Amino acid sequence: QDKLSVMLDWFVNPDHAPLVVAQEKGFFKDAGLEVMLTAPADPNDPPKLVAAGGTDLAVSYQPQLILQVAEGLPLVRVGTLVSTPLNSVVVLRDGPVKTLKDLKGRKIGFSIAGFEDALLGAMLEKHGLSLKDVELVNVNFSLSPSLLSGQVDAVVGAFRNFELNQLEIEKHPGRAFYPEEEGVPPYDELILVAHKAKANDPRVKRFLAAVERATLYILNHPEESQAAFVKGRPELNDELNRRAWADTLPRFSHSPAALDAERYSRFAEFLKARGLIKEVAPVDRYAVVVK
Amino acid sequence: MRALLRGLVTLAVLIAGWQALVWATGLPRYLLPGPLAVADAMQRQAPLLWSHGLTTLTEILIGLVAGVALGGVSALLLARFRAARRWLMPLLLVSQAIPVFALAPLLVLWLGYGMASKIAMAVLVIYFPVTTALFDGLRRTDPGWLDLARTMGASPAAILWNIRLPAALPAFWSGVRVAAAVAPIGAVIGEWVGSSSGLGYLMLHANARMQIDLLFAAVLVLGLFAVTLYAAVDAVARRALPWQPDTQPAEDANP
Amino acid sequence: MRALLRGLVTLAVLIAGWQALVWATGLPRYLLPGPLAVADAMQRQAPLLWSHGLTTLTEILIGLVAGVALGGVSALLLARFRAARRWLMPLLLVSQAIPVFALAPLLVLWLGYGMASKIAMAVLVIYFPVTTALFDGLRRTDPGWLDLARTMGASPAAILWNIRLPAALPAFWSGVRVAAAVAPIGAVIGEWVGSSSGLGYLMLHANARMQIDLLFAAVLVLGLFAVTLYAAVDAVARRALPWQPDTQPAEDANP
Amino acid sequence: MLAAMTAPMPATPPLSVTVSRARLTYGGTLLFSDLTLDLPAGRTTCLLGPSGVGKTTLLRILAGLAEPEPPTCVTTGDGQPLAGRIAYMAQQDLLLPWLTILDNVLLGDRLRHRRPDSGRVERARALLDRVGLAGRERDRPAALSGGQRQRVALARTLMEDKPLVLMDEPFSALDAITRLRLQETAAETLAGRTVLMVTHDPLEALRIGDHLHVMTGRPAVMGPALEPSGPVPRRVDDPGLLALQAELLRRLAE
Amino acid sequence: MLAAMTAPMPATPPLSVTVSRARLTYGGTLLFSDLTLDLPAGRTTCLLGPSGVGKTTLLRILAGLAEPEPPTCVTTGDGQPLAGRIAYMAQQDLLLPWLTILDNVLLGDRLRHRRPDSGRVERARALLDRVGLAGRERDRPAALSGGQRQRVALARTLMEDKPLVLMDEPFSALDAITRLRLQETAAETLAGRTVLMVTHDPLEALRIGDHLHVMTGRPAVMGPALEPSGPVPRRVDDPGLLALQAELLRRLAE
Ligand SMILES: Nc1ncnc2c1ncn2[C@@H]1O[C@H](COP(=O)(O)OP(=O)(O)OP(=O)(O)O)[C@@H](O)[C@H]1O
Ligand SMILES: Nc1ncnc2c1ncn2[C@@H]1O[C@H](COP(=O)(O)OP(=O)(O)OP(=O)(O)O)[C@@H](O)[C@H]1O
Ligand SMILES: [Mg+2]
Ligand SMILES: [Mg+2]
Repeated sequence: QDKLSVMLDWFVNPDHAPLVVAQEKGFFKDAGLEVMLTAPADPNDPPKLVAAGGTDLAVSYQPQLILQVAEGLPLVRVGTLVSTPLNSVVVLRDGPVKTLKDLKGRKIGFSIAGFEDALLGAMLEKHGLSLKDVELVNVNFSLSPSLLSGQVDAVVGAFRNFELNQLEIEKHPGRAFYPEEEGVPPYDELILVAHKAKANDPRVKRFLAAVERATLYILNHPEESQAAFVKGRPELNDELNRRAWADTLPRFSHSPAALDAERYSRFAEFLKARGLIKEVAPVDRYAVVVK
Repeated sequence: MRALLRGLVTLAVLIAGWQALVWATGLPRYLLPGPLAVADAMQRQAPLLWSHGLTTLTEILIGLVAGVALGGVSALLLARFRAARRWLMPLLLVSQAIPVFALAPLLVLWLGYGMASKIAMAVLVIYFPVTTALFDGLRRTDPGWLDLARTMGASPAAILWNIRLPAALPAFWSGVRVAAAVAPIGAVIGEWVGSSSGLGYLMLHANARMQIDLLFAAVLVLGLFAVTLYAAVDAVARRALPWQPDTQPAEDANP
Repeated sequence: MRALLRGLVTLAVLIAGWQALVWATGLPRYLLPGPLAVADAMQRQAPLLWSHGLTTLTEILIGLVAGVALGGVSALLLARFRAARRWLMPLLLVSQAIPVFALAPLLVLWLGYGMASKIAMAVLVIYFPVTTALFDGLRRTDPGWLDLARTMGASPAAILWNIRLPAALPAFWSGVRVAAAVAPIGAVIGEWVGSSSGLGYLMLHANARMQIDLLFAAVLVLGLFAVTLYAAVDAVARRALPWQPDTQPAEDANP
Repeated sequence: MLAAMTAPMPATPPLSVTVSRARLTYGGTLLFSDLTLDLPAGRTTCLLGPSGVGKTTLLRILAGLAEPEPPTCVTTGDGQPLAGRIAYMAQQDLLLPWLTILDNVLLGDRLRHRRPDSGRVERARALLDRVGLAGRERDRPAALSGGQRQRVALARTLMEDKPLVLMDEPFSALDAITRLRLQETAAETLAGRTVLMVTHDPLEALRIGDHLHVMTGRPAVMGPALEPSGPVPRRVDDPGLLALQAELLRRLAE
Repeated sequence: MLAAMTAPMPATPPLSVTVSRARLTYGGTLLFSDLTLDLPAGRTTCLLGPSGVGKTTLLRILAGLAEPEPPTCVTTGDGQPLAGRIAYMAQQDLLLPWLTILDNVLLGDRLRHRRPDSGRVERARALLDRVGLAGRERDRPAALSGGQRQRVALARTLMEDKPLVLMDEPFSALDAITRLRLQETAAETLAGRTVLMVTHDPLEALRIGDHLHVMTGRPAVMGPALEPSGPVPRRVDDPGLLALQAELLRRLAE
């Protein structure tokens, strides 16, 4: 049994289903791995810890990876967990905002992730607005409450599988605007990153195989996997998580180890155009298919 | 017995006030749940609260002991050595101004994900009030006693130990009282540093999932820790300072 | 002049120590940047740091004044009215144990995303050390003075105002010193909760973008605030208590 | 000068006070029981006794500062309670270090929410002058010698216009000459008031006391009053007084 | 009993000390300048003077606690510095409230890192017995009367085996009888040591002093020594002493 430490991007939630199910169902063990999953409180920490050798793998996000690599962190993407964007701009459905155009002059809450201005800027420009036409407020942990309480008119950084359900449960259904439909190139929301030097670590290959197996298992046996997911985590067994589970299922990458290099370079070009990075590095510097 | 009864009445009034606030402001459940909802969550999730609470309590207690010890030693060093005053003091001040997330990866890297990093954060929070309180106390010794000790040929260390320290103990305990009240939040902040158990973890978790009733249930447990700890420290302080009269007048006017 | 020089030397040694730490641990730039990198970031981003720093400084100063005032008044109420001791004290303790993010949505709801909510956070952080320190001081008056005042026919209010309060001022200033050191982090916590400017905002931003040198530059500015504020409060305290001798011996052994 | 200083006659007629059947135990030790002391109206009573016998405790009972046990009973000539009609000078000077000397003398006024008017300030200054501290009004107590501190405490006590004055060794830290002068000052200022003074100096008691009691033993008993004749302050070289001094010393030594 | 109490003869020969040309100003006021005082080896010198003249200040200069100005000079008979060879009893009792009475008496040993052995503890108990506090060893200072506190401070000073003993009004809070007894105790215990005692009581000075100085005026001057004859403690009804007392009072009144 080889040990492997994996740091999640945030507390355990349905986005991590393949990892948790693989753990609970013993797929990792079958692959000869003893995996330790830990959760940080700050999603920015795991990549740093991977880079510093504090953990073997981390769950992170494609846009952040590009920013981090530009800042010199020795990271590479080795796998994909969720292969569509989850991020979205959310407003209340019965609120005044019907289209992105209506955001003019309004307050938009965000939880600082580092690239929301790029994302929002692109979405607004498609509708003839710019970042100057809105007021951005950091609301940190309180995306839904700030929207529900009318403190802000829209939030960016809300996950379509999560915050939308949250709002619906609170009887104030939301309306999502999807970045990939509003001028932002599609990207992988959740990816697995490793230290550059460890990209070809044989454990990683086995790990990815186990994740792939778990993903397919979830697709085939949604009920059993749900049960495995909440086993020992009673706090995850509530209405919201059940709904999020259902909405997340179709978004898991069916072949976690596969890489669409073209998609990565397209997004990097986008970030460069938005001024977040100075130059576009070749994709093979920061995203690999594990051999 | 009467103290217990009074405590219960206090509690009842606080809860009633809380319920009144909920009614008066008409705040929705996901912003401020009422006491009933929280009580329900508490009861439903009792085992969860219990197991996470135990983790946090352990961290709090270890953090408190370590923080008070470290703070006490620091204050003594500051009082004893000019060099410490010059080099340690600014460091100590800056340490108070560093936000967690700047330190979190470092702590995790050095101390791992276990309890050590959480205790370290708790210690960091507790450390300063204790150090300042004791150091300020050590700086305020009756000059007459110091003169007496000097004529008796006492070394600075002996004076510190036998005169300045006992004389500063009331101030020290005042600092420990503050420490006891902030220790719970110290441990919770520590749990932000990457953890998979503890009330801080539970809270972040509940918050992220809008299980606000569970969040408040955890807050309540934490508040209980703070009150109990404070009361315990207060009792110990009174016992430790029999020569220091509490001159708070017992009789009282009505407000 | 010599104090300034000494301060500069202190600073130089601290920076050298920091650089040594970086070298010794071999930590990469994105975990712990060296002083040079941070100085560079500071210089490059000076206007940014300046404008965000100004916001935070304003919050800190208003928070400090309001927190100290509120803490002072609370302690006086606690000392004066038994009812306050019964009802206010537990509330006060629990308030210390409630993590920010449980309160944040409420605070933001009531106070908006402007400065008010950050000042409220700073006040919340400052409030308790000041209250406890002053209240503890008020409970430790020389019984002889109280007896004297009683024979003079003084009302409890007059005793509190003329005897107990002045006698508790050294303890009060000790609490204010703690408050000055923790006020910056109070304001930063407020900025995490919701903001669009301030050093806390800048830090979150820099952290998310992995501009760790900028993050540490902001931490440094914050540390500078803490040190300056502490020194200022210390100076004011000395001036405010001319009758309270600082008996810290000037001469000192070498460690 | 003297005219300004002679105390305004107390607004109320002189007050007689009696503490009777006083009983007090400290942690199991019976300090006294069934102790009775009469303070005749408008006269000065001096209390002597060995150190630790309970003089201060008795004074504190009168001042309402100690909790005596039943059947202790403090009665006044006019039947009104004593609270608020006492000036008390304790054995320690109890100066407030943050107030100037003048403000320390005016403390009573401050504590009773009365802004001292210029007349009161004038009186305080005059009293400070009488106790030999003119020109030190703005100093802090820390700058005074032990005897000077005691004199400030004396001035503060004399500032209080109260019918009953309790003084615990008010001159103990003063040299012989200053002591004689201040005995006179006190006697003048307090004329017409009921005074109880604890002292260790038999001659002092004989000089300014009308009734002298010696308290001895454990549990303590109160000796019968000695009453030197003649107006106070008496001359100490009077042979009658010297005889009384011998008697006092004999009682003390019992 | 007496045998146990008589102090072990000081290990070192008696020490003479001289403070010469002493000068000190407090905030612009010249307290004294060119003041000289001789403390003959093994004798008791008494210092009298009006309150506030500077007696305590002079004691503090000798004890190394005050910073005199040049050309002040303190010289000893053996040429060694005084530091560490002094026992100092201040005007306030300075008992530590958190220590028991016995521990207060043993404070010097504690402060010098010497664990008091049973001999020292025995001596402390015997001293407490001599000052009339037997049985109170385990009490805290807060439970003592003013005079009892002063007696503990005296016992603490007598515990220190030092060649130079400085005492500032050591008996001021004691009644006449206790005072006489303790004067004898002190005189016995301190026999052979160099003692400087400040007192306000001329008779006390005459009873146990070998050299009596009166310090008066501002700036203060030191009067010439009066030297009563006969071994201490002297009987106070000696007519020669009474004449000297009159002389002392005359000098004080100057
Ligand atoms: N708080 C206390 N606890 C226990 N005993 C006490 C307390 N206060 C005083 N005593 C004891 O009561 C006795 C009387 O004390 P008190 O102060 O009245 O004496 P006193 O006659 O004034 O003596 P002195 O002349 O020394 O001032 C003393 O023996 C003292 O030890
Ligand atoms: N810290 C100080 N600042 C200013 N003046 C001071 C200070 N300490 C003492 N003095 C003054 O110095 C003078 C001498 O004081 P000292 O205590 O030596 O008097 P003393 O002779 O011992 O008097 P007493 O018999 O009253 O104790 C006094 O007038 C006093 O006011
Ligand atoms: Mg007494
Ligand atoms: Mg003196």
